[in-house]
Amino acid sequence: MTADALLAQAVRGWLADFVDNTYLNAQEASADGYESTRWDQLRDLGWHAVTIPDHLGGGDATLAEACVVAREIGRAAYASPLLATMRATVVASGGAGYFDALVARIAAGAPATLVAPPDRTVTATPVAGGFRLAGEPVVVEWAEVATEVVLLVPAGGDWVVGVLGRDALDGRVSAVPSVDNERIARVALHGAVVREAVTVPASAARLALAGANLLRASLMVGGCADVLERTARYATERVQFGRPIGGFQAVRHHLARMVIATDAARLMVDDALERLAEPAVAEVASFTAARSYVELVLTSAQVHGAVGTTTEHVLHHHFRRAKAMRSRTGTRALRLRELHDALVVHGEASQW
Amino acid sequence: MTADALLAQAVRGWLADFVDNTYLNAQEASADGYESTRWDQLRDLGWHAVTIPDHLGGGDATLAEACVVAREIGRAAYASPLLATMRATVVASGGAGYFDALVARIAAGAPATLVAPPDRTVTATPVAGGFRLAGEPVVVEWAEVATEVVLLVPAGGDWVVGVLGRDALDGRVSAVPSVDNERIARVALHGAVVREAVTVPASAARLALAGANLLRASLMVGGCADVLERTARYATERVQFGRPIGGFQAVRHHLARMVIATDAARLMVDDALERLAEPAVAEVASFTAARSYVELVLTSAQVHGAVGTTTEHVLHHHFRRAKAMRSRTGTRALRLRELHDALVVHGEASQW
Amino acid sequence: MKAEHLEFLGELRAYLDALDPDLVAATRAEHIADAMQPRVNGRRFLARLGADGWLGVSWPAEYGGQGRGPVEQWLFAEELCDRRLPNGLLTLNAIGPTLMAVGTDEQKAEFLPRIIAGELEFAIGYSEPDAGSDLAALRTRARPDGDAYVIDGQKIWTTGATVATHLWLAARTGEQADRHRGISMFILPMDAPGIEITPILTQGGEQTNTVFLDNVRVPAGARIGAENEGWRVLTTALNYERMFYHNEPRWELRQLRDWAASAGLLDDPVVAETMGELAVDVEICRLFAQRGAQMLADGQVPYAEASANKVWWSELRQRICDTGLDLIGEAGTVAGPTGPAHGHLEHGLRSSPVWRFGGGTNEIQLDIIAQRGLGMPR
Amino acid sequence: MKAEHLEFLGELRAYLDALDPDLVAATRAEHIADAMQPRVNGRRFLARLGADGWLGVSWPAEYGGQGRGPVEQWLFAEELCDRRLPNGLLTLNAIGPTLMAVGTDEQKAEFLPRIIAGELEFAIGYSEPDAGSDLAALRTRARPDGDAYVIDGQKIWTTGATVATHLWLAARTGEQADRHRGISMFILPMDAPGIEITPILTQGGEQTNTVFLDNVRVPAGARIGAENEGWRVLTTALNYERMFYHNEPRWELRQLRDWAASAGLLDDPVVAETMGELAVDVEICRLFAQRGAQMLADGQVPYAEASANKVWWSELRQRICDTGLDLIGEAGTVAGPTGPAHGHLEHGLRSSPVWRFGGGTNEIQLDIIAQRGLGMPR
Repeated sequence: MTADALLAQAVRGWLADFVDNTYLNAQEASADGYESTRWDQLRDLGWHAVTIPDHLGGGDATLAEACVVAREIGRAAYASPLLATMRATVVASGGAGYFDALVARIAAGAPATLVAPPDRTVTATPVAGGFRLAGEPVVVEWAEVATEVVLLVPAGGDWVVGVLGRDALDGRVSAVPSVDNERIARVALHGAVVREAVTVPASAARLALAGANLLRASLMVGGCADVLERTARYATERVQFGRPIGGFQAVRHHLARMVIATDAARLMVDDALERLAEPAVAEVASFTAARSYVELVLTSAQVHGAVGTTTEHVLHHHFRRAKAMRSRTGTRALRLRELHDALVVHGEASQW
Repeated sequence: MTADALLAQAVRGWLADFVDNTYLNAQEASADGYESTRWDQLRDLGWHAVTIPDHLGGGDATLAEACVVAREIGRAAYASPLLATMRATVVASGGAGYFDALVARIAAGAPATLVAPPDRTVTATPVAGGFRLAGEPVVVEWAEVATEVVLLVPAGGDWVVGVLGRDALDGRVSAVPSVDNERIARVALHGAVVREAVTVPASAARLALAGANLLRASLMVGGCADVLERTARYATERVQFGRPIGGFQAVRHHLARMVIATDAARLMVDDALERLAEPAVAEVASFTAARSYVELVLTSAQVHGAVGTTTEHVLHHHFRRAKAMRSRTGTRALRLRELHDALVVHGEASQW
Repeated sequence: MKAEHLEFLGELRAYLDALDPDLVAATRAEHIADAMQPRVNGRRFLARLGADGWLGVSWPAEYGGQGRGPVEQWLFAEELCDRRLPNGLLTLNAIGPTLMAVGTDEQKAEFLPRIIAGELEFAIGYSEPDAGSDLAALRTRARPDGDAYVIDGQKIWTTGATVATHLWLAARTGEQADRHRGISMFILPMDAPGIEITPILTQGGEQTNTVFLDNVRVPAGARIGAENEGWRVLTTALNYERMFYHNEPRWELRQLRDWAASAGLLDDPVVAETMGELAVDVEICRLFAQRGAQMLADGQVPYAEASANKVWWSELRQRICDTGLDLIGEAGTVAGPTGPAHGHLEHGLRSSPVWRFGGGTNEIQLDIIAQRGLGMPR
Repeated sequence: MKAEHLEFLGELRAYLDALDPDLVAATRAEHIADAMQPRVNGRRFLARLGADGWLGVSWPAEYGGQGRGPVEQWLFAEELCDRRLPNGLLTLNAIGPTLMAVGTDEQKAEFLPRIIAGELEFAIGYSEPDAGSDLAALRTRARPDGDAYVIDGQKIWTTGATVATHLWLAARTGEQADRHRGISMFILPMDAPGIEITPILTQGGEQTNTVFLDNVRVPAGARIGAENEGWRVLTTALNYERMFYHNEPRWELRQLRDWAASAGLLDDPVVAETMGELAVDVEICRLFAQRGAQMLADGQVPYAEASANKVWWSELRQRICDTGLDLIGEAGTVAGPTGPAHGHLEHGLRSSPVWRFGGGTNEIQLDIIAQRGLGMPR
């Protein structure tokens, strides 16, 4: 068994001990949206800090291993600040050592989040002592829980990586209900000043974002895999008109399309993890995983019928998470415009 | 039997006498693309002049009846200047009597065509003695055969209905191969001056175009109907793995989608014919018929397998005609933008 | 549409426009949250319509109806749907006419006047855990016992059971192996001893229910039609239930339009392209619905045509919500009234699976189109 | 992709770049017009590659090959495909390896050296008018007659028959009712007396053929494998034929890009949205293909995975041509080299049906994915 497989098994085993639909429903209905005791366990296991260097207290492993963790989280439809924390870590680590203290705090267990509006709706301008932000309010995952808030926004030709202190956020954060079981808040950043910040070239910002988005893509791949497995099992078990519904060609073809969509997402994420220097591949993976996950839950709901749409079936979490995660990648047309520019106009992402 | 049904039966009977795939192949390979003797028959039957008033030598009937003729032509995949002639007639008839002489010539048997670039790529500006045209070369059906060329293009806020004399076209027309079995030419109109012309308000131009496009939509509805009938018949006759392929649910569902697409096109064209004062309905019908016809030929080709893609099967004419006719409606995105503007922004086409 | 139909629509609109705005607003809010079951305000609203003679548009005058045709009935349903108000149609359109067709004089006298007054609401007891698409496999049993039946079993997806006055129930009176030949239909008062209701919450927020029947005793007069002949009654009701719609997708598209307008994106090329095609598909849906109503008016029974409308309608609604959220982007992660389009699109997407499989899965509908419409083999 | 594979690709590219440009240009033009059969220039081109040791990339050294693996074989095919040049793969990749696996020493000696030299071209004789997707229903009969067989029957969709040197033929030696258990495989020289070829023109302009076999006499040594055991030989060849591709859709997308650039529309929002998604799907196709090659290299047999590649590849190619023409609009009615994108998209659309049903219909591929990949019942 490879190291990745062992890690996956460990995460899956940990989740299987307590996560089921009843648990997810209870957490979604709870005040905090997650159990801090579970977060403490995660911290002790070090899975929130897989990519953080040893000397800062992390696991000193690769993004691929962090993606293994994310995939299993996604498979279980488990909501927590983990993904947001990992995404923030990837971006803060792109600050060339400037944010080592912050990264060390994350390694020590501080939940973090990332403010990186996908449609670039927030920008920064240099002012005395930092950067002033401008733009529409943005939606940020786990903004109320996160003690560390990392920022990545364009500033002219360059980009700014920064840290938003809790004081700078005072009065700017309002919790809003999420489509899925993750917690979100609307954050009004217009006029806020970021004092702890560095500028990075656009190419570095793109790479950092690609890495952060690969984590979410991996999570969605895990979601695809779980939905596919459940649906295939249901199709062999559910009998109608005297035979398992998987015996009907229409259902078989639904399932085949789900296999294809799942494979597309998984292969693309794997390819991106092998080619981390090429952000276009991760961008394709991010788009593909989101598209596939949504396609899967829509088809799965059709195969499951009424059983699949009740809150008593875990599919309802996947269903909402798929669309929410897709929305978190921003406006579909804008992502496609960027992909067009990268792939078609500039010939990125391929050997041909 | 209604008058429309009788007319349809007559046209279908006339076509059945000589049109089959072998005939269509031979005509497509011929110098002219159609037999002028058949045109003479059409003229004698008066089907090219259905909508022309009695006093100008026509059938004095409605656009609905012209659409019946077009539908049967489309069903047979029969190529001739008929559609272009009818379309030109509708537009010339919108000229408030100014083009009576031309319409009378059409009634007498002169093949005509219409220059009305769907993406408005040609415009007119008033000059001494007429209007000067500007814009990219356009593709015109049967431009070489037509003795009467009617023009409908925007000119500032208004539109111009005009006649392009053969002399004005001298050196401007070059025949090009068509995707389908109709004949087309590229016509370079930039700099040409139209001397016989009147201006009409944009609303009148829109109505005239809607009528002309309904004729093409009807033709496509006929194409859908023929493709559906042939495919359904084939699915009950073709045996694979010991049963008719229509017994496979995947094939049944292909056919069901074809039924839905055909019905959508037919119902929408019928609705437009009942509501001629509302051009938005005709615009929806035009879009729908084109979309349905293309969907039908693609699915039909899949159900037919290899048999359907040879030039020995009439499906190859429908296949190419579907895409060519769709292309003649112009750029898809521009049509959708107009439909968005009419339906969504201005609430046209519906009672709600 | 004919002039007389447009005139009827005008009358109906004038009537609805003049209703108490507070009642309408409260009813609408309730209906938008869960369209599947009228509650306090919805019941008041329907009673108002009943009192004003606006229920039973197509019921014969002898039963207190307006005596109009299926097209008017369809317009009534569409107009209320367009305003997001309940139309009581399952009870009025399916149960009522079925009782007219197969009920005894006593049954008609008992139920029809109260139905058309808007007083009664029926819930449907067909589905069971192992009998979903395959209703003939149902196991709930009704045993004759003197001049009564005793009913035991379990129904599921009985939407509206908690607000209904009556249960329209299919139960087995014959052998299991006889499938559809051993079924009888009954009407049970919802408060009959032995009925227990367990709610099921769906991801769309709509409530449905499991109904447990434990030794529920009903008089023989509660049986509709002959014993073991219930399948015919059930299919009669299903045929009346064959509704035609298009205004739900139109309403959802309107939410998307309002969002685009407020975001200043009505002119965005991609938004325009996407919404333009959705708008076309809404108009097509209108004609599928109108065709069904017109066929009924012409004395024809739409089978494949009803299936086409159902497939188109359900896929379109889902597509509007799904692609609409893609246009909205990140803000679309916010649910509820503070979210974009007041949350209607994400709510719609959550509700959308039911549209595709409810009332006969779309796969079964496509089979019906191919088999009934085109004569394909099974 | 591993470094060694990228290195191989570099070598191959350097070799191809250095070839006679006139030969390459002439071969490419021929190939674009009809990719299904190499003709005069294609034969010269393949012979050139054979002489230079570039055919049989994955053939063992003992048969004159480079002895490389399936990934290199795949890269070879993709690179030639990307350049729109023939790769001779059916003969080299399916017939050759099948002969290595089941041929006699005489058969190997007779055919393999000439195949790897690029001298031979096989056409496939499987399909018959009543045996399309259902090959086991074939009726062409081979009667033993002394030390020979006499073959009678009719094959259809035998693409390349007019340019092939040999026919790879499935014929019935057993009972019709035995279906696949009564079939034997043969190699016939195309000029054998009694073979008559009637061309069939497809709407894409590609030629295929009907092959009539009238008392065609072949020695018993022309039989490949044992009598009545031909199904195993045929499925062996079909497994080798299981190719993996992605560069045809890439090439078509490139035509669309070149059109958009020439029309000044590369930045148009709708063009960008459309092409962006198509480009994503091309990259996914790349990975489906690479996975299949890698599985072969790892000693696994890709079934569902090959089907996924085939479905994706064929639907994508068709979609690129179809949606591409919708972007182009009215000018897209002009066919051929003077048309937009030099006519490649409209040509592609005409050819596209074959991609979706050829090599096993996509419906059958989806069944394979569900049944082999997920264990769904039939």
